[in-house]
Amino acid sequence: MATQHSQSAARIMMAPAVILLLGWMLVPLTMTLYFSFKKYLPLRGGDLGWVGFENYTRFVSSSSFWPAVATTLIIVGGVLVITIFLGVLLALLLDQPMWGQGVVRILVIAPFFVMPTVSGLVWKNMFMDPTNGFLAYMWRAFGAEPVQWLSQASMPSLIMIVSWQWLPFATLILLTAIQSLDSEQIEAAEMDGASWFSRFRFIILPHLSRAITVVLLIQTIFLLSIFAEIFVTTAGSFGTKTLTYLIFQRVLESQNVGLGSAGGVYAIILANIVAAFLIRIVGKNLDA
Amino acid sequence: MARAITTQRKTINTLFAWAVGLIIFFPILWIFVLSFKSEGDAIKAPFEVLTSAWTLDSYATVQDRSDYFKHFWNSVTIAVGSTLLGILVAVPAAWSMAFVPSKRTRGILMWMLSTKMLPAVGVLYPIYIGFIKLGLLDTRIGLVIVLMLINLPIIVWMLYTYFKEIPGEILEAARMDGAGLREEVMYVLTPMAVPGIASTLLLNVILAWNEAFWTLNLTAAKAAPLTAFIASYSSPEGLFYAKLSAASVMAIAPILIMGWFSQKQLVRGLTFGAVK
Amino acid sequence: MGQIHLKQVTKRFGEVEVISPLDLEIEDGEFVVFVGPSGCGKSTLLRLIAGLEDVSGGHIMIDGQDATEVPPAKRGLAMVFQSYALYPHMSVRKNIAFPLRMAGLDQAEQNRRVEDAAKVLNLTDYLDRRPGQLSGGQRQRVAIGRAIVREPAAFLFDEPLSNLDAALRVGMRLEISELHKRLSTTMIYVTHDQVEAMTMADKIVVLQAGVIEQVGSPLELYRKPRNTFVAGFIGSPTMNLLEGAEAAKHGAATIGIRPEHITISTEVGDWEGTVGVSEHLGSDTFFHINCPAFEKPLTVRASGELSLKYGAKVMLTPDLQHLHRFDAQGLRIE
Amino acid sequence: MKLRSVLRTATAVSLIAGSAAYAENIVIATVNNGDMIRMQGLTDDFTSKTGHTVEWVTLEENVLRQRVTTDITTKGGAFDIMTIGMYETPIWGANGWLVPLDDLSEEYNVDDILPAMAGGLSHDGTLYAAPFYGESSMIMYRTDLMEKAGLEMPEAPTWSFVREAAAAMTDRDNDINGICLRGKAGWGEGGAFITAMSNSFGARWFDMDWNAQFDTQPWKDTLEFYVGMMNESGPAGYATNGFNENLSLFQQGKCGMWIDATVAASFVTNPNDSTVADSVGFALAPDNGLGKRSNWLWAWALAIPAGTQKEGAAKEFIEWATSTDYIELVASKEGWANVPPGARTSLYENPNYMEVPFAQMTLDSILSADPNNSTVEPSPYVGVQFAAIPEFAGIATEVSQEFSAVYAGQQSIDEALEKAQALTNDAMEAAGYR
Repeated sequence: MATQHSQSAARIMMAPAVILLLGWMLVPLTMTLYFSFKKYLPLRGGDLGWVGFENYTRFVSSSSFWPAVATTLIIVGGVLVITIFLGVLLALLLDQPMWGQGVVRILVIAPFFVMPTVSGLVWKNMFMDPTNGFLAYMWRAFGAEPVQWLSQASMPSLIMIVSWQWLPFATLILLTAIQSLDSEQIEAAEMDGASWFSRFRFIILPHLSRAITVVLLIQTIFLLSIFAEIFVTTAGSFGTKTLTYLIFQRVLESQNVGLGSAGGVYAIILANIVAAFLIRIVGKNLDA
Repeated sequence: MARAITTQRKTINTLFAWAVGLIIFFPILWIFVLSFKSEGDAIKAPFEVLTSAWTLDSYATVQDRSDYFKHFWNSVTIAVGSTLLGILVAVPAAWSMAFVPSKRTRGILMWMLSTKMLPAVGVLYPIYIGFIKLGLLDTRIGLVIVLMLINLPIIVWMLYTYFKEIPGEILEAARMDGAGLREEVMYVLTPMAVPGIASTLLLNVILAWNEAFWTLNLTAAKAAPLTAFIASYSSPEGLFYAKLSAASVMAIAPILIMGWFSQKQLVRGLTFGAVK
Repeated sequence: MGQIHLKQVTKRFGEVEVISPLDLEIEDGEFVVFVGPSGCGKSTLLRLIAGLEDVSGGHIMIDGQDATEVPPAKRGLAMVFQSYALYPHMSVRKNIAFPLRMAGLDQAEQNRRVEDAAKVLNLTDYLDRRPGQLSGGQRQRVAIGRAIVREPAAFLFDEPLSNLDAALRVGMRLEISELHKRLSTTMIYVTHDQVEAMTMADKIVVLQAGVIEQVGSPLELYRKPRNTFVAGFIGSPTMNLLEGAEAAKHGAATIGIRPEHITISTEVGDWEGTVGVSEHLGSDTFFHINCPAFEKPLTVRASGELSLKYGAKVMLTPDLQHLHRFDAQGLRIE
Repeated sequence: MKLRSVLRTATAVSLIAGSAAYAENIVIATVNNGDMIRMQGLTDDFTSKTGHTVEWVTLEENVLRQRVTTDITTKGGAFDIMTIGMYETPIWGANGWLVPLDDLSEEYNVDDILPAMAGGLSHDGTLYAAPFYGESSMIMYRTDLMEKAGLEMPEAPTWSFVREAAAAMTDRDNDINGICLRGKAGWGEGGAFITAMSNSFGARWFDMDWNAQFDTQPWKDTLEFYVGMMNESGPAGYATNGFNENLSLFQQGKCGMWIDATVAASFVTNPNDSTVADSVGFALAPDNGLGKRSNWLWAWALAIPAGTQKEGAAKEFIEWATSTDYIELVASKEGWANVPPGARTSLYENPNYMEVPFAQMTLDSILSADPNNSTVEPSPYVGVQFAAIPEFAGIATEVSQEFSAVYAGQQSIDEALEKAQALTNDAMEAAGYR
């Protein structure tokens, strides 16, 4: 299918995108690496010389490091599990015949359009506030003590907020996938005497695997660098400090660019480990 | 194909789905309600909130205090500009990956996606300094470039999956019919990919519209979009629920309305061609 | 004009040689069919001629000019694809006019040619529809229309009928033959269906594994297959190829006898056998006869009237005039 | 040195002279507090007087701090005026990043600025930022509830009295908490409060060799007292309450006492916003008999980043916004209770202002805070509720996060102090102090 001519044309056409992204990756990456070996304190005059691996050892030995890695993975994992699980259920539900399906779909996808800062602020203040929040009033209406969401159930709350934002994404992809399933397959399985659950388990779920893969991959990319939601809700307290947030604290709050850059390198390593892991599990499903 | 469904079953489905839909939508609905309340009423118990007086005061205050339209136009320019620029760069790249695939295609795609995993905050200082040197600080063009780069991997990937759905034979037919590369892309490939390009456009406008880190940190007065506008209403002194609600509604409404009107295209876009 | 000569044309994909050095001469106005099992390289050969693939070696001459390096659009050829490759976003009219538009013809001339082609192909009523609104046969005709309007030196067809149902296929087959007669332009046609090859071709090129097995008119191939592959490939039902003692009797490693060249009788004959499955087509009946002398059952053609019970004993007599003999390498012994 | 300052003055003068002819457009970054928003609304007055126009970048406090710090350290020049506090000003001034405000006009009357404020906004005796408003902290309490509890608030209470009164005022059934205090993580939120409180308990952040002091008894006492009192009489979820959350609780009548910024007094006594406006009393922040009160000192101030092209116009703006004229302008429009407090001596000599119920107590509170001598035992740092070193914001935020986790019941006081000790020493080491 390819002639020599089109192959060289292809290379030329790919060049702008590849060069731009290469620049966008290499320039910051080199800078990050450069800073990570420096004592660089902007508030003390900036570059204070080379320090070898000191920033790296300091960053890892900080008591916040491993909890931050764990928090990152828990948030990513938690949101993935919730959005995929609820997404499948929601997609199955929306696939049923009903009145006003279009409107329901509009309602369900709406959270995806809300900017992360707004959704963080709205959940924190209007819903999870233990005094004036909507949920507090609900709890009180039933005679219960309002939950102090962001302090006493900080991680579940955060995961809930982020899941709310990403559930529409998962639902839409899974819904489209379900709708593309050949109804004859389901009917055949029904004729074969498969129960509702077996039909789901052996026909629908395998059919969804590629869509689930896409959800996994895209969400992981976005969730690993999640920031705004934490910044406006807990600001990293109550055990919600992710690796990204820890780097933010080192760079902007403590004004230690060298230390933060070393953290950045660790974050890149973590992201690549997660990505490699992901590609191993899901790669087969993606004929990219 | 579809079998007859009893009305009873359909009613149950409908009730259930609407209930779930409303629960998911509720937070947005609620800030919409709160935005029409006075600050004092906005913190009352939900039922009292509903029965209290409705007012446009919060919107008036917000409009009075900050130039909404300046932020709005900055958001529009930045979101649309970065998306269009991204598509301009991505179309040729996605074209060549889809129709002239090589062994490296998959690797290049994965690498492109992996650039999205770089933690932004780690490189704020170098980028900020670069922006100062290039005179891009607090300019819309600077943000257009940065957001284009951030979203480029997604744009390339989405376009790639759409292009791959276009049968290669059609492009060969065009070639046989005398179309050069330019005509091929212009008259055949692009029109056929219009639905795909449209959904790519939509999704990336949304992503760019909602991007908060760079848009906040690389702007000041001139290029600040709605994300910065929101940052002036979060937790000030005193009661702020109504004002925050009004500001939030103003910040998300444009993109929400756009999203709703273009729902069909977007759904296609969100699937990344994962499902046919 | 449409004379195409291939000289030592070779195609490799990496290490794999899909077309071995190959010579072929196609004369102006000929209807040439490339036939062979799937994967034999027939489509690749067509695409090499079209210019959609680069040759790895050799030359392609079109009307005496070396066209090896000429881009597809400049070769003056038109192609009809297996999937029709219609532009889904254009109306039928625009589809057909597309090559003319690319050639920069003025609007009036474009319209005239499109109308003409539509009349020939019975598409006049559909000109303003989109391809998605047409039936398979209509789409096929649009694809052909798009090829005709260019008035090309030669038409290339890549399995154009494989997506149509059986009845339509026969109809379209006739239409294409009819078209060829009327335009008398060179046509190169790729198919894996030997019936299409036999019914349409002036010249058949049988390919296997990137090598030309035989070139000739349908009847030449039918009468004198050059080897067992061609013998088995051309003709329907396929020729009975027999080995062993019976072949040795005729001084060959393999003998071939077509089903229509065997007489079946309940009383006398050279070979004895029992009736297996019989296929009644009305005009003809095909019997599958199990003979103890041969490993495989023989296929025999009889008149439509004959009816034999499953398991009945029959005697077969081959028509020795039409017996084909092949040596141990599978080559024909004259 | 001398030559340079002469030159600098010369340029500044010429800039001012030039700016009279050219109308400039200046960009001001500010925090979204009520007083600043009011200033934003009055910009037209400035424009009509000087011809200069103003573009506002109003941001939430944390975003603002992040934004202006990035800009100042990279010399970005995105802003012509930045709103910063007492913490940043001396550090940035020392680095030469701010334009010294040593040539303000005669009628501006620099000497009128409260000495405590001027001191906190200067480095080596040079003023680098002009206070827009200044604050200390004090007790705001409900006179009606105090009466109901049968107690009387002294002018200068002790912590043990406060704890006792809080317990007496608490009425959980009616949703009344005896005391509301900041517990929210963040150095400027709960971090500021607990640091100021710890001063009165004899604690300090660092000893004279910059060693962290969280392993000392006074810190443990501070936290135990705080947590004990809050559990007895504080609101639910106080671990996430900051200034704003407590303000709204108090305005809704859900707090008996609230110890926080003096500027809050105008909000809680404003009948438009507050349901308890006419029953609020004021007292000095408590002490613990060790000679230090637990009130802080802070100012939101306007500073000009060095390198701006519009120094002249920026100075004109600062002179306008922090002048006595501005105070009078606000007073004429919004009443004396709403003028920016705590910046100028003359304000507290104005009989109109002194009629405002919290005026005297605000002044007394401000005067009783001494940034240079804030701890019982000697400390190497300047600042009451902070230590004016660049690393402090980062460290204190992390420390306050550990404390907030205690308030939320997620870890013990000992655990938190241990972690705070380790991370503080670690950060100080990284910064090269130890």
